[in-house]
Amino acid sequence: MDLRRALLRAAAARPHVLIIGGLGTDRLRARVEQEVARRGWPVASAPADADVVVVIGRPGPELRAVIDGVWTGVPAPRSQIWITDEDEVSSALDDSVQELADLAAQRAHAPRSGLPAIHTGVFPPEQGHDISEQSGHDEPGEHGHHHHDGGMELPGGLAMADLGEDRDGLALDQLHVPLGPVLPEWPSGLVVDIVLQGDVIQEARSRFLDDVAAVERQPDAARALDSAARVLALSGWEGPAARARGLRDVLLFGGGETVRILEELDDLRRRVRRSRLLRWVLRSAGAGRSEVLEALDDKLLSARAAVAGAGAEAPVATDLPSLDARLVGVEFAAARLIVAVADPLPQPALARPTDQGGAS
Amino acid sequence: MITLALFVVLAATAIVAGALVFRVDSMARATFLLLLSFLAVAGLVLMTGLQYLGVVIVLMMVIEMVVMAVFMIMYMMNPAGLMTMTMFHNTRGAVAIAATVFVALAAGALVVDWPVRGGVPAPDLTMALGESLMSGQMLTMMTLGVTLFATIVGSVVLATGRGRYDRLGDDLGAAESDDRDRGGVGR
Amino acid sequence: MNLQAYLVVAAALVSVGLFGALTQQSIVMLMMGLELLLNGVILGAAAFWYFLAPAGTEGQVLIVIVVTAMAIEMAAGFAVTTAIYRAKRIDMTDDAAELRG
Amino acid sequence: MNVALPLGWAVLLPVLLLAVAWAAVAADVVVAGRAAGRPVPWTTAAALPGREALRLLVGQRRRAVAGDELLRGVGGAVLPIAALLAAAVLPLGLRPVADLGVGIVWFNAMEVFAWAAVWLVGWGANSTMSLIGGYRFVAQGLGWELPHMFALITAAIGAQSLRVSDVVAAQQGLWFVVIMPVAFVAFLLSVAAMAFWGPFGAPVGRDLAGGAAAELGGVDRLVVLTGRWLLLVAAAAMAVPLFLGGGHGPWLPAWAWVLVKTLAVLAALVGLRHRIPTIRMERWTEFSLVVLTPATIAQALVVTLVVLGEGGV
Repeated sequence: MDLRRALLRAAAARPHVLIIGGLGTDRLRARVEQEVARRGWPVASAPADADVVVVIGRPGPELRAVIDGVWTGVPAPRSQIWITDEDEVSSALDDSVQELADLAAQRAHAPRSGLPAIHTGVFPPEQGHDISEQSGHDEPGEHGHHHHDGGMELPGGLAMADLGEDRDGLALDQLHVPLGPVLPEWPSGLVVDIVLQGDVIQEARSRFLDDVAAVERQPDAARALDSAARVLALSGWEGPAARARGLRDVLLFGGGETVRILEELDDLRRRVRRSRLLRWVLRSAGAGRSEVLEALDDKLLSARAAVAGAGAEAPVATDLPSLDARLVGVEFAAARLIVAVADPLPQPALARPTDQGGAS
Repeated sequence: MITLALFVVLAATAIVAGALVFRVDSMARATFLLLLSFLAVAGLVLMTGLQYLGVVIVLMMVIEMVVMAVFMIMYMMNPAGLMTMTMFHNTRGAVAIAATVFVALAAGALVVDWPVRGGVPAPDLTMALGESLMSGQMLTMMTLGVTLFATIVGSVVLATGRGRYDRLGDDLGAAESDDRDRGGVGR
Repeated sequence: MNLQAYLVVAAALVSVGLFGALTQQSIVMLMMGLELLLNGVILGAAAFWYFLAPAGTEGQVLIVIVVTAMAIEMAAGFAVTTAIYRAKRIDMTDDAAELRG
Repeated sequence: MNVALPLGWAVLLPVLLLAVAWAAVAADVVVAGRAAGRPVPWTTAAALPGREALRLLVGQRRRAVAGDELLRGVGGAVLPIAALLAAAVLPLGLRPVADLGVGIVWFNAMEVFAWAAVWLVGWGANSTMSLIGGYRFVAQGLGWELPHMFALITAAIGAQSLRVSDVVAAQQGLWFVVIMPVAFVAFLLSVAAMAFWGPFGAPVGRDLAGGAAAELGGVDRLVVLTGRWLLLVAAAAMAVPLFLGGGHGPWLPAWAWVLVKTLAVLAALVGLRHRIPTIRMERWTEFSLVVLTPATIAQALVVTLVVLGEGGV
């Protein structure tokens, strides 16, 4: 028994952390990410990879349903902590390690009916379908099985794929999947319901979970750096991504001189601009131009201007319909980059109908 | 003794896996059962001392079956076999034909008075095969090469929906193709 | 181990493959039957080479030919399937009536 | 001639590979920390592979809803086994565990099992992300396989043998990397690609939430991740007998040279990894088929002419 305790404690020393937050939790998320990085803990890529689920802010009903679904997919030993204030971050993370190493607590947590189930994607199908089809007028917790027209129900409650023309003129299977809100390098609270064929997106409809009326806005520089870090991480440049995040944290929580920040920003920008490989990977259709790379450079530039105190214009926030339009016909990896670059904000002025049918 | 046991195991695997290919519902399982059958036959070929050919069969069949799985799933309803469905036609006639063929072949194998073994294998079989293909069997090799090349060209022409004239204009003069996603080089 | 044992196994593989090729409705599954049939041919060729004429290389060359034939069969088969599917959204042999002799 | 090591080495081989993989993971952590501006102390990094393994061993496994547990399990298990079987023809010093006459083809055939393995793991989980990951690996595989084969063949042509120990023996005077640099570079690229690692990590990419491995928990995840590192180590170690003179070298015994050179190749790969972004499938396949394949064929032709000129065959 003592051996098991010792093993559990050793295994809990460096947990993988999955951070889930709704719209408007970016500052708190940054604080948690900073603390997690300071401890040298990795950020989990998916529920299966997570030990600690950190829920930040006060999730609304829709997000809460998602969190429940994610939680069922996290393998024991596991711990769930809720953080609503920046001061709690450190102590809450300490508590989670305690809980992970606590044999009795883990026994109580473990699902009784065998192993935790894997659902399609990182997003459980029941909730995914409920939300995608009925968002706005369905009470959370009431999970019926709703499926898209033309889909057949299969054992396991999954919808069967329907057919559609692909871009080479072949009629192939299409899947209806929601992307987000629990994905690595993904804007908080965003969900994009996509029709996916192979790894090409045929249709997209994006929305924010739990439409929050008043959104706390990050300083522009921090927001731009956050988005840049996402793009860099998705391009597989983890090192520069971590540096961008570090700069964001310094901007938000202090701890660095302006001169140093400017130096580091310039250095980062230089690396991004100089990398021919990055240009090759990111270039899009059109004369060697790369929209993603240009947007990335713009973000770093605007962050620099904001830090330097020059009156930089605020970056133009993409609205959801134009994001949807840009996602159609794009391959999956490119779509992830587009979302990361777009970094959409809810547009209170544009009343978007949220109670339409599914993405199909 | 060990040889016999190995032979029985490999032979049984080859036949059973081969038969199960047409029994399972899941396309993925069917494809990889076929691969198992190939691997068992590769093992039997290796037992006859044909190292190079045995290993090449393994190499080729793994790739071929993975590619096959991709196509299977692309073109089939019910790829995961979640719904049971029968995909057979004229089963009875086929059973009769297959059984007849088996009886005829097996009877032939058992009844025919095979000649005695003539000669011994070359010390380096791979070298012997290579030399044969590059001298006496040169014509075979050339034919295979040309046929393979023709197959590559033919299958690309058949399968592609958008050729270079669609991408680059009738005179191939466009500075840039109108592809949605760019490749790594060229237009 | 003797020639007869190898040949019986090869015959079994050929007839199972034949059964598959004759019964399957899907073109892709039909090709799997053909592959299994050729699998039997490979085994037969190896057996003949080893038990009857190990001094020569004809058996080995035959295996090379069969393996190549499998690759060609698969490439051509999938190309034809793709072409038919593009035109008619058919992947069943029964539906492709114009391929009937 | 057959110069295989005694059978006991077959037991030692996995231990050796795991030890080198351990070192590679630790080095990767250190380099990643430096790239991120948060240096990780050596002591922490050295213990990290064990700690992660323990975490996954303690962790719970997960089952797939309507997935194919059997295929997923088979796929996961095949990965480390294929790596070990591929490593069987590696000369540890001047002699491999299994000195096959067709060692180079054997090595290639075993690596190719990774295609099936990754695809099966991606397929079996019944998850969109996993499946995309599996397909990405197949697309990537179609890209690297041809240059990889030509690189292997070039080394075989240089030595006029498919036996790995003969290839080593042929490099007593001159390392093959000198006369076949293109093949060497193509080989190194395909090493990373076959282990879906570093710039070729798209099949288990972050954009796919872990891709083919997205739904794996506990031991399943450990087996797949270990298999991936073993593949990388086995393939990187193969660059030594094929291009870097194997165990030949002054002062040190052969086994030490093999170890030093293997670690050097791995260090180069790990060092480069954090400077290079993830390469996307559509870019890589076209580059690989249009540029790399002809380049490696030309390389093979040049080496053939050199061998013929020296009166070989």
